[in-house]
Amino acid sequence: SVSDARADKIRIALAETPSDELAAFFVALDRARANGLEYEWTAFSDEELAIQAVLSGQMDIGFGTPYAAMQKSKAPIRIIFQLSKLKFFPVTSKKYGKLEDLDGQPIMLHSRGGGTDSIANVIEEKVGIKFGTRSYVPGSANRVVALVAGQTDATIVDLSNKNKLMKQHGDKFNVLPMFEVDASDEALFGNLDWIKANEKDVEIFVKALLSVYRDMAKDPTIIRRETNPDGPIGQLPKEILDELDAFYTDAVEGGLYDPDGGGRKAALADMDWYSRAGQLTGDPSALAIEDFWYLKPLDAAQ
Amino acid sequence: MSQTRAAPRSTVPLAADIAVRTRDVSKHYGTVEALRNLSLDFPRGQLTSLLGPSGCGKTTLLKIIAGLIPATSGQIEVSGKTVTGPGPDRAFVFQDFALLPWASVLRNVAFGLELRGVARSEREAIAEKYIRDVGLAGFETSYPHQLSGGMRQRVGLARALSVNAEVLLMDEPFSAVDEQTRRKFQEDLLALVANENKTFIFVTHSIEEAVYVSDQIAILLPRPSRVSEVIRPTGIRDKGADNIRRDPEYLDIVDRIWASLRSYVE
Amino acid sequence: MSQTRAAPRSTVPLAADIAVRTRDVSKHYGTVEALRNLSLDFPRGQLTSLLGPSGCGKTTLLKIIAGLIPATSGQIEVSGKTVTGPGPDRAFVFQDFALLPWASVLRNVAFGLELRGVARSEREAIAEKYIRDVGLAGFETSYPHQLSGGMRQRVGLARALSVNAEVLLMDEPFSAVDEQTRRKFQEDLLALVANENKTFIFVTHSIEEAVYVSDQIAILLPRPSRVSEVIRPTGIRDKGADNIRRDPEYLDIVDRIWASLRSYVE
Amino acid sequence: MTIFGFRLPGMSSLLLWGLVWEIVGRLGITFFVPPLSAVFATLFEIIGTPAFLKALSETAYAFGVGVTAAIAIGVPTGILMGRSRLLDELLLPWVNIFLSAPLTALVPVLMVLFGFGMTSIIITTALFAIWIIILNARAGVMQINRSLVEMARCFGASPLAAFTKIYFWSALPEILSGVRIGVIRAVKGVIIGQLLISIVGFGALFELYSANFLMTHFWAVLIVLFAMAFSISELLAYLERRVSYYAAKR
Amino acid sequence: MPSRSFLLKMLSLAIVFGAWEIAGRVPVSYAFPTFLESMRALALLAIDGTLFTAYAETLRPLALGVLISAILGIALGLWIGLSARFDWLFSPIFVVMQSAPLAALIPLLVMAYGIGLTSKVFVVCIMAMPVIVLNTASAVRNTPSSLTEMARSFLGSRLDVILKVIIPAASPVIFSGLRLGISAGFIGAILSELKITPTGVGDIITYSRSIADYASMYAAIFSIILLAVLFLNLLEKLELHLFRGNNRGYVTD
Ligand SMILES: Nc1ncnc2c1ncn2[C@@H]1O[C@H](COP(=O)(O)OP(=O)(O)OP(=O)(O)O)[C@@H](O)[C@H]1O
Ligand SMILES: Nc1ncnc2c1ncn2[C@@H]1O[C@H](COP(=O)(O)OP(=O)(O)OP(=O)(O)O)[C@@H](O)[C@H]1O
Ligand SMILES: [Mg+2]
Ligand SMILES: [Mg+2]
Repeated sequence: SVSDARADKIRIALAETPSDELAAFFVALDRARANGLEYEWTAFSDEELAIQAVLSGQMDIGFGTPYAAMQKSKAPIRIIFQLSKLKFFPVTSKKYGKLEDLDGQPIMLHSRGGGTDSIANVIEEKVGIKFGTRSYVPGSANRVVALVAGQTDATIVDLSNKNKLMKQHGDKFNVLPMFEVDASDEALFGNLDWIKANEKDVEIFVKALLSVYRDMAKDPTIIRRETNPDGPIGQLPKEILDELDAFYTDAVEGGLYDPDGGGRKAALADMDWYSRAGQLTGDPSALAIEDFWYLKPLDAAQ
Repeated sequence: MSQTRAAPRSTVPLAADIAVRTRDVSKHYGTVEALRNLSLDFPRGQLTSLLGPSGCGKTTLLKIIAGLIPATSGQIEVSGKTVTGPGPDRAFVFQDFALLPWASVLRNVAFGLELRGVARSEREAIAEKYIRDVGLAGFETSYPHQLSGGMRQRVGLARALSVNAEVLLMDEPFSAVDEQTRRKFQEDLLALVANENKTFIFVTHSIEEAVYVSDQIAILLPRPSRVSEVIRPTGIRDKGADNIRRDPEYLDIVDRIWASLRSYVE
Repeated sequence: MSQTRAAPRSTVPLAADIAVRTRDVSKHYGTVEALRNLSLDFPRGQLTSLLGPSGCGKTTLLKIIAGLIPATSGQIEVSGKTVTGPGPDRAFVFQDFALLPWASVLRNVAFGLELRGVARSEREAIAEKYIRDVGLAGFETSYPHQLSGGMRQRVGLARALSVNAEVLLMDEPFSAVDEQTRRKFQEDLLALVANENKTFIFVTHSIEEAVYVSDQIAILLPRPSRVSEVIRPTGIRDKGADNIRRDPEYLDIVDRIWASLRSYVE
Repeated sequence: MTIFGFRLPGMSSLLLWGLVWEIVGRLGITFFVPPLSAVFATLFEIIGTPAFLKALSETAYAFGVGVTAAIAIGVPTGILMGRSRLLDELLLPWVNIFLSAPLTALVPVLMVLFGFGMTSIIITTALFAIWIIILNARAGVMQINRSLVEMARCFGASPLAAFTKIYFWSALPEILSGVRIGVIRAVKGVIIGQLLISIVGFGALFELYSANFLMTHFWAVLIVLFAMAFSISELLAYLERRVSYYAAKR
Repeated sequence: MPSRSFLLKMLSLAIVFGAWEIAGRVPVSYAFPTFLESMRALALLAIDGTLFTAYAETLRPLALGVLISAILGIALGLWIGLSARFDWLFSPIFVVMQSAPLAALIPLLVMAYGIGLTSKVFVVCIMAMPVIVLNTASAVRNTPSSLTEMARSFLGSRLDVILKVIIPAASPVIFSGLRLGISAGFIGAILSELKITPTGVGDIITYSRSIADYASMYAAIFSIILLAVLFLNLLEKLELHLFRGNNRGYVTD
């Protein structure tokens, strides 16, 4: 019956409104639905809300990297899939040519304690510099605007905004070379109790995600082609849809998506990264993967 | 000095005929003492006027009888029952008219009946009659702000009359009405007193009016108010409205009241 | 019938002494015609009463003279100058008191002076004097809602007196005031007329009051209002307030006015 | 406003402002003010799309329910508070707190208490509207002419009759202006709810368009929203005008 | 009876905080701290000075914006209420401003006015001004006509009538507009700190949320509300002080 079907639906908490970056995810959802997964989704304005929604049991699966919440909260939250890597790029005006030049210089970041903030922390540690004042402007797009408007000389932006910026104003700005990062930007997580109670659904879901990520690695244009024209992505303005192919080509090329869904490698990278970034406390080597990741569905899907 | 002269008890009718009785009523507004131990009986079927300097507490007494404000101490009985709040046996004509600014004259006059749940057609028929009686025919659909002061007052009067209450509490009901209309109203009032056994409690500042319409006149002292004297003018009304102005008996009573009022002012 | 009898022109003083002059004033409120071609002169240093049925347009006429509302047609002159708006030469006592609810009695009385830019200490001294004059000493710090109707009216009166205007427009200024106080005010009024050469335009419903205080009485017809008759009672005042009530001359004038008012009511 | 004896409708000045907008847009001063004509072109393009209709219905639903609840609860509460000292002393501090509290900061608490779905959005909407409605109704009652109340009691008005026939009408001008302000605030509330709680309805469209710098799209949705706020505010302003004949004469 | 009203206030506070404590202990959600935890976090924030530096940051755009909105808003409101022409021309603007979904507009503001104080003050003004203007205007229109007539007859200049009659008569509604405006200003200040640049209290909220320190987050929220309430109480005192006679008490008294 209808009501039974409802009860079986898994509730997914997105951390942003459906847009180009979520197109691959929705393609995977469509594939999962074809295999019998019933779902509904809600978009939240940021990942903290998605985390809170899962913490309070109002949502089953969420988007984000809830390491702080996993360590501090009593709820058994676990990550099951890495959706994207922390691919951010230090972009600056022509004043600077390498990371070392930024020693003592002001930088503009997303928000205190956020992803770009932790990148800045790790840069400081690895390169051995100290940034000057950190100012915060949420949204890569907004920071690009600030950069173009000359309100800052250095910031850290995401892949697609970096590409847009360089395409339009490549002559005025530098992308500083940076070390590889394997840690997660977005991951899929849920309450362990719920995951175990819904093992089958979770496996269908992870399997669909993995298949999409693998197909996409071979041919990024499948995302545009497989996008359901009546779905939330298909309904986006033409201006955005037209950019999808370029976006995913760039993303795959830039290594934004791990075709293996992260797994142990990502877990270790995350633990290391988020300890350095200050989100996890305690000795990194003492942290156990099982406290943060639940690998069974991913292993099953491989 | 007549300040403490008691009301001439012997002329008051039997207890059974007392419609409204106040006993040792006191009222304080914060530090202002408006009434102090005021006792007064209002015989049924008669018209009692309250005369007294402005601010002495006449409105206050009327409102206490109406059950609108509680007395600080003392007791009020209407037809033998202690007053605890407003009741259908009493209707009020307000000094400041108290009209609904958003309602037409017709609705305002019918409002007392509306509150008593009288059906619309019926109450409007009654209201129309009283609107005609007070000389406002043709203004049924006007709003209060389109009326002159005297016309507004008459609306309030018509409203009080239309509910047909036993006791009518009238707070300077004719103060803004012109002399001719006032005279007509006085006649109407006397007719009501004579024919319908209604009890009127009437506040006025006009000694002449009080003498002309009253069965008894209570003269109040200035704040804190008590009854200084009760006067029962008799036999004046029979002489006809047109002649009494020159009637020596009438003029004597007016002078007596005037003297009494004056005695404590100076 | 005296409906169209013209005012007895010959008794009116010379043009130079006319303080306020209205010429063919008409006023329409939408479809209601309040005044029609009303012409009347108000001699300087005299008190003119307006008598007429309620709703006939007395308030309207006063407001037009005050410059508060425009006449639909016709002309008003004060001291020879055409009225286009309110002026310092005129002060108004409002029928509905128009007190500021948020201001104390003292501030309300001083408000006219405040608007004229009189310094605080000075205007409060003046206001205090007038508060005493109208018998409200002790209530300086009260707010209007703590006063009785008559006390509020006296606040409005004190405010108008305190600005010391040449022409005083008084809309039923004593209607809520008790007889004794009223009598006192009437005396004060007469003293002002006699000593200070002020011009009063006075609306009242009391024929007796009009006869007692007026130099001339204008009787107005019901809506649309014109002047039906101008009466100049003379020599009455000299007889003293206490005696005139029984004075045949006084009673004759009252009767004449009464007859005149009545003639068109019936 | 009348020109040459002809009464201009209340909001007709918007045409003038629209013209100013068009000119600014054409001058190309900043990229985020596109010409109004371009905005309308986009508006007609997107207005029939399922995404738009879904957003409209989601927004209208949350708004409608929230506002109705705010009025239905707010007006009686305000009137009762103006009438009764006890109730007022109990509730006024809270009304003031919620009125002055930055509701945006409270949204996270709402989400915890009422979930992350429509309920919270509706409650946010209602919370944006209700306090001013309460406070205005209360203010209206507080300055009611006492004689009217006494008159009604004297003629035997039941509490309900006094409530509906005296208090309500006497406070109506204030109530209406409270409702008008409340409703307009609710428009803001529904969007904030949709942006901060879960991204649905117009909130989602705004987020999407502004993140992708689709300015004409952005303004097109904004215009729909303004139109919504306007028609409601005009309706209430019309009602206010109908009671204005006694508002200054109470 | 101040003690009674004080007791009532204490009682209702106790009920609400008690309910909060219980809800936190149940817990309603893992992200919902108890009252006592939040208070402890607040104390910590206060002791290490974070709270005060944060407020120094937050209050600047807030105070500036509120001040501008109050002065300009009341002036514009008066003007709109008094002049039909001005009403026609400008009141639609404020209706628009009032319904503008600011949260969505903020990114645009950032582009227009940068990330500094200007755009934050601007946000506060957009939030605070419309309600002040519209409330003032409607109160002005409802001034009892007999009072304005009186003032005119006593030769009040236009300015006198406005200052001494219209404003006091309209003051209850103007003040309720001010209250709303200021509260909206608080919303604007917080929104701009959440959305433009996380500084001040907005920063405490976002940061403690991102490190899942919910007690601190609630402590920050609590402190804003407290501040807003204190501020508005002050405003109420001012109103009572300025227009004492306007307070006619309760109908039931
Ligand atoms: N604002 C208004 N709108 C419409 N009609 C009005 C208005 N003001 C007065 N009127 C009408 O004009 C006429 C005269 O009113 P006005 O107040 O001048 O009478 P008045 O002589 O002062 O009466 P009263 O002695 O009762 O005070 C009345 O019939 C009244 O209905
Ligand atoms: N609400 C109130 N608060 C404080 N004092 C009041 C209040 N109402 C009346 N008073 C005071 O009580 C006294 C009596 O007032 P009341 O209205 O009964 O007088 P009144 O005899 O009707 O006078 P008037 O003839 O002028 O109408 C006055 O001194 C007045 O100041
Ligand atoms: Mg009285
Ligand atoms: Mg009049």
